Amino acid sequence: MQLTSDELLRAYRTMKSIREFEERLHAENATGDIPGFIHLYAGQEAIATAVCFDLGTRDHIGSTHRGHGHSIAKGCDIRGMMLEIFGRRAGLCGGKGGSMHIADLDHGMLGANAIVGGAPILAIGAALTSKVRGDRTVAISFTGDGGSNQGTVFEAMNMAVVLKLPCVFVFENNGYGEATGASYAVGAPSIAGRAAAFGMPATAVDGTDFFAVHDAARAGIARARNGEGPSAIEATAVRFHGHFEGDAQRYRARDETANCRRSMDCLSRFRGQVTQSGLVSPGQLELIDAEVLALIDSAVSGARAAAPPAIDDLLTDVYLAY
Amino acid sequence: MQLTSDELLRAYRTMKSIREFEERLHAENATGDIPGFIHLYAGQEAIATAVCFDLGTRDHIGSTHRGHGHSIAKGCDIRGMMLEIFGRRAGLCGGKGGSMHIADLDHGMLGANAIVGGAPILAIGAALTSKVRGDRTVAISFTGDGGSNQGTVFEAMNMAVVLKLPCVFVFENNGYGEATGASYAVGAPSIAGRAAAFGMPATAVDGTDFFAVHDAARAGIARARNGEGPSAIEATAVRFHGHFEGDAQRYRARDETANCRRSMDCLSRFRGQVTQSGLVSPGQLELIDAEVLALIDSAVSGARAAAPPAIDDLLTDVYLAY
Amino acid sequence: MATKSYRQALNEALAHEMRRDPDVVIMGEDVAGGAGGTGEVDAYGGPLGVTKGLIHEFGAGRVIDTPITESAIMGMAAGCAMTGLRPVAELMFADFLGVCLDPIYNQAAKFRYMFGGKARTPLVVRTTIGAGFRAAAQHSQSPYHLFTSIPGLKVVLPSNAYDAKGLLIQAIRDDDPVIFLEHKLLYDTVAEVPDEAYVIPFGEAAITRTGKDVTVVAMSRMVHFANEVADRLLAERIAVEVVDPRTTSPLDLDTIIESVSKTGRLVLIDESANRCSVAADIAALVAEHAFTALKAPIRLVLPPHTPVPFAPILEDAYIPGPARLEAAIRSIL
Amino acid sequence: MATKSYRQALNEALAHEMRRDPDVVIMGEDVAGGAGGTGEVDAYGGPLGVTKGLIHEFGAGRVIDTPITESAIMGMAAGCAMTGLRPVAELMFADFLGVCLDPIYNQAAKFRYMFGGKARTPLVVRTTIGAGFRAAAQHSQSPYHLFTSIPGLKVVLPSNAYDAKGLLIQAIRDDDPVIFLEHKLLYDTVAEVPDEAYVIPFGEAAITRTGKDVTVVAMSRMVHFANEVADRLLAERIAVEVVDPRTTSPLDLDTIIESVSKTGRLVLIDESANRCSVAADIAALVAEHAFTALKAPIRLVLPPHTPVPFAPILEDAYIPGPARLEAAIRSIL
Ligand SMILES: Cc1ncc(C[n+]2csc(CCOP(=O)(O)OP(=O)(O)O)c2C)c(N)n1
Ligand SMILES: Cc1ncc(C[n+]2csc(CCOP(=O)(O)OP(=O)(O)O)c2C)c(N)n1
Ligand SMILES: [Mg+2]
Ligand SMILES: [Mg+2]
Repeated sequence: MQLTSDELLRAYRTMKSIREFEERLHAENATGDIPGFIHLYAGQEAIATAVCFDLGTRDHIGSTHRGHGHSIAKGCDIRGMMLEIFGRRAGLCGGKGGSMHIADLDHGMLGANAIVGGAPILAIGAALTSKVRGDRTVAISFTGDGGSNQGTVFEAMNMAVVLKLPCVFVFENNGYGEATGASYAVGAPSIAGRAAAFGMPATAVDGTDFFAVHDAARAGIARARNGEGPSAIEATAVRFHGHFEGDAQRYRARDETANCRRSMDCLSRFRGQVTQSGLVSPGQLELIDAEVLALIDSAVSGARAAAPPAIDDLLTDVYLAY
Repeated sequence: MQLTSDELLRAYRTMKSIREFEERLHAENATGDIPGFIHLYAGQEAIATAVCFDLGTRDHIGSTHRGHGHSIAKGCDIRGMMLEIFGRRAGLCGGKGGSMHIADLDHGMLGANAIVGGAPILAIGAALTSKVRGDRTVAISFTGDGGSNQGTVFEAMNMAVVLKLPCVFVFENNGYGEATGASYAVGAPSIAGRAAAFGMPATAVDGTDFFAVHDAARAGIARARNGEGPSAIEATAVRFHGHFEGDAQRYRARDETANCRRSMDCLSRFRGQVTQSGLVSPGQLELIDAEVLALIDSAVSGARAAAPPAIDDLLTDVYLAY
Repeated sequence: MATKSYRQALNEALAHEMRRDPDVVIMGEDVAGGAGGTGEVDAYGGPLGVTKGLIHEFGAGRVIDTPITESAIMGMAAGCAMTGLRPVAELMFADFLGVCLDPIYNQAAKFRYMFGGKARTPLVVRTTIGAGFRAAAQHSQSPYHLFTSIPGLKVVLPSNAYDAKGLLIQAIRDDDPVIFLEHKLLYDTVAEVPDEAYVIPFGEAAITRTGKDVTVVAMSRMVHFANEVADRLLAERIAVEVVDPRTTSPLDLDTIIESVSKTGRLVLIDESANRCSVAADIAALVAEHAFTALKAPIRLVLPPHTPVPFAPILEDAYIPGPARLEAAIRSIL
Repeated sequence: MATKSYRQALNEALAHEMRRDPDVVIMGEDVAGGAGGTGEVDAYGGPLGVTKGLIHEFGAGRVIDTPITESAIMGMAAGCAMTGLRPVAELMFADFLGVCLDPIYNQAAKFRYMFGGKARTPLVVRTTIGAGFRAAAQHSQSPYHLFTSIPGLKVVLPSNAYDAKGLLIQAIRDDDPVIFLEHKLLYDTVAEVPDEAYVIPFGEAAITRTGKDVTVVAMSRMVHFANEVADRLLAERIAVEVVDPRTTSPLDLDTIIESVSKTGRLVLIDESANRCSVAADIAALVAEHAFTALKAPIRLVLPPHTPVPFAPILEDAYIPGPARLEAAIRSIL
């Protein structure tokens, strides 16, 4: 355990915030008050948190349709996110984007992306900016197991190798792309192995283990910062909820999610690891739990009370000048 | 040498036909009478010939912008091709396609393709037809080193593995994509290695050696016919001419093509191999040379004399019914 | 005749044609309900429920779950169509054409012409369009104007369950590549739909309301708005004729011009785009070929030149709707 | 002022802006003349010669040769634009949009709106259009109608060397994503082009011929045909006004309507498409907003609804040309 207790608490706060955010959205969504579709990240918190742990505000990430966790881990304002998901004017994107398009360029968050496999080609662009300016920032893309098969993702990896771009391709293998199993849709023996064949270091890690992901991410980020080029990480994970809220999930064995929650919960695993190490006490974690709960509560009540966009907003923000 | 002397003569005739066709086009093009752009295959004949050698009419190939060699190897009518390249009504495509769109569905030739990387996703479709019908036909795609980086190509390989399709992905690495070196644009250590990481057998062979290519193709085709799924071949090759006719090629070392013609000519290599083996006599080859020359002569004079399309052809062949 | 949903009508059309012709195959993401899961087969029933149950009858060999690689899906469909099958490929949302346009635009649509009439590509791409689902900018578009502009493609926009079945059967039997656009907000609409197979020919508009005062051309979901406004205006003795082209390529321009010749007035309502829309295309054709019949300016009721917004209040304002249509009609009476 | 080609004017615009602003970078296939070869650097000078010499002045760090992966090029360009650079990405032929539409259509064009006004994507995509090069169906298209229909994009169609330079400089300085379409058959045309940098604002049409009898709207290469016909008809005292919008998005509709208000007659010549073209779009706007000014049917001179054929005789017949334009004008006088 190379992290200080303050750092461990910071990591825990992030993971717990994501978990609480998502579980609460699950409940709120059932009331019918959230417009559209939401895809929950619960179960995968260790990945976003560990990957973003060493990033600064000026580093960039590109995300997926399942982007809440990445956004929180990258430092986006939780109230702003909640407002956005409820379609409010004060939301991070003025209510124009919603869950699938949360972005926050001031925090280096290039956007959730409703096009599967959308992030890698954008992330290499952010990495190019870094290379041209020589500012030692890095860019990270998140992609699912389903998205890992998209042609654009492979193109991005090749381009990154050719131009030696400072980026890391993170693949979150949660076993499913919608209802289709990764074991079916990924023809290759492994996503990491396929990435390695593009000419970069690639590691496969247990994505329910914060520390394993963090080690891999730290190595990839250091490599990128030092101008040594791209690398890839495949992190296996579990999706606690359906593909989207409303998904009956009958394509999963009846007790699959329950089992996952019992035996593969990254959050309880982390809790165990850090309390056993003695660096952190259960009481410290409980304090964070309470603070996080209060924050999410207030984010939800704030979002519920907030005003929708004004009708004139329809026509703004298309161009800077037209 | 597992081929009979008749087979060797057949292979030689194909290779020689391609060579003569291309060298003659090089000369004809200089007269200014050929419309548009042509990309010559001279130098790569062993690959098309060896890959298509064991294919039947009902097997399919998908080709590239540099498609004359593939077309001849697959059995397209040489006169029809020449007519097409000159833009004549009696051409294989009625003069509507030209060099970059020669196709002949009656001979299993799915078309040259002016979209780089265009063939693999079409070839998997032909392979799917075979699988659905259970007719033991196979489908082959040709792609260049430059094209090997296209996202669609990777998607095709993954799909073929997932659906266990009867196809072979052939990559012709002639060192350049237009003016850009393969050593620059292919970030991976090897195209074959990258294909293998998708979950299929992949071999790298010397594409100037007909027999090496033939061995690899035979294995891949047999595998596909037997329902064992896709495989890939990377064949290194040399491009005797510019990217297109008119290319000054100053991005190549001054004596590069001359050296290639001297030391890496698949045709003279084949001639040496088969005459040394004693299975074929130089006289037999010279006879073929003369026959091929006569055929190309008459194809060119036929094409020069032939009529262009009628103006009304502009509006036909868009739909079967509209 | 039984009342069926648009979704069910489509499902029946697929089942009919798969029974009838062994060359018909279906491919797309989760169309077989999601392969490789640990639970039930066909649990998903296709992303929008249209392919539900087909895998049980026709098997995984003909109802093919694919990876999320739309270019490979469309390319594979084009390739198997030109070699003898009749694929129905699903593109979950039309918005995703961005990752798979080439096999449609430069390949399937052009084979026949490029190859001098020697290719046949009986491909059907089924896809979904439409705003109103609160799915925001990348899942709510209706880019059928784009497909309409591509020579070699046929473009079909069923506005109701009856048409959906007949047009889809025609699409599958058609020998040319067809883009078949289903509106997300129509899946649960119902109509009388015969159990047996029937075809609706392409290029034949439907007149859903007859009237002598003004012609409204509407497609897909917009037809319902047009009918609604026509019914409402009847109370004021304003007789609106509603023409639903059903296919935008081929386009039944004759029926439109005939109607405009009678009414002298034309309003178009169209969700495709603000610029270079199908509505603008039809307006231009009328302004060229039936100019003298026009007694008033043509009116276009279109979405604004913006992406589709997320917040319901904005999205509702984005969609060309009955209120704007009615105002447009009144403005030229 | 020196006479320069359209190609050279573009090259100068790129060089000016790269000198002026270190954030301007260029990327595309062979734009640096082809990396990794065994011979001279910059031997190719860009596929169409436009980027020739830039690598020598600005280096491989800013003039970036890429693999043949257009989605990655466009995505990378969008990504670096939203993080601070001003990329000029080259798409060798506009036809290739089929393999790279998503980063343009669903990403760059929509960032600003989806993100509530918080993104800025100063991206320029330079690409080539036009039939007449004997390059057949997949290398001869002019799909600017499609780009025009996408909210969030600006669409530029320079018709001459002078405009090419001023419009490209504006495109690079512009903070919105711009699609800049160069016509292959204009590269060798010449005009007086100042050595220094200058900008031509977007949304301002040029009137290239003034006349009171009929308005012709023409874009890109078609402007030359329109001017030619206008000059010829002058001998018969038919005064044709030619309007070149220069940008189709934004569109200077005011200038067009002003001209039509004067002439009462409108003909459009447009290479983009037969259906849902830019010409149809403008025709519809005029039929809606200036209907009463019209004294005759609008006429559209468009390519047929076919792919671009290879054989010269067919391709020449495909291209909307002066003869058809003249006939269209005469038909409404
Ligand atoms: C290009 C594209 N194709 C299909 C979809 C529909 N879709 C949304 S999420 C999804 C599954 C993605 O799976 P994966 O990449 O594993 O991410 P996960 O949902 O597991 O986080 C699909 C098919 C889409 N949004 N974009
Ligand atoms: C999608 C696409 N991008 C770019 C081009 C332009 N282009 C035509 S051939 C070519 C080079 C192809 O290189 P490679 O795949 O190695 O084939 P080779 O020319 O060496 O046979 C390029 C860039 C194209 N036709 N299609
Ligand atoms: Mg997944
Ligand atoms: Mg090559």
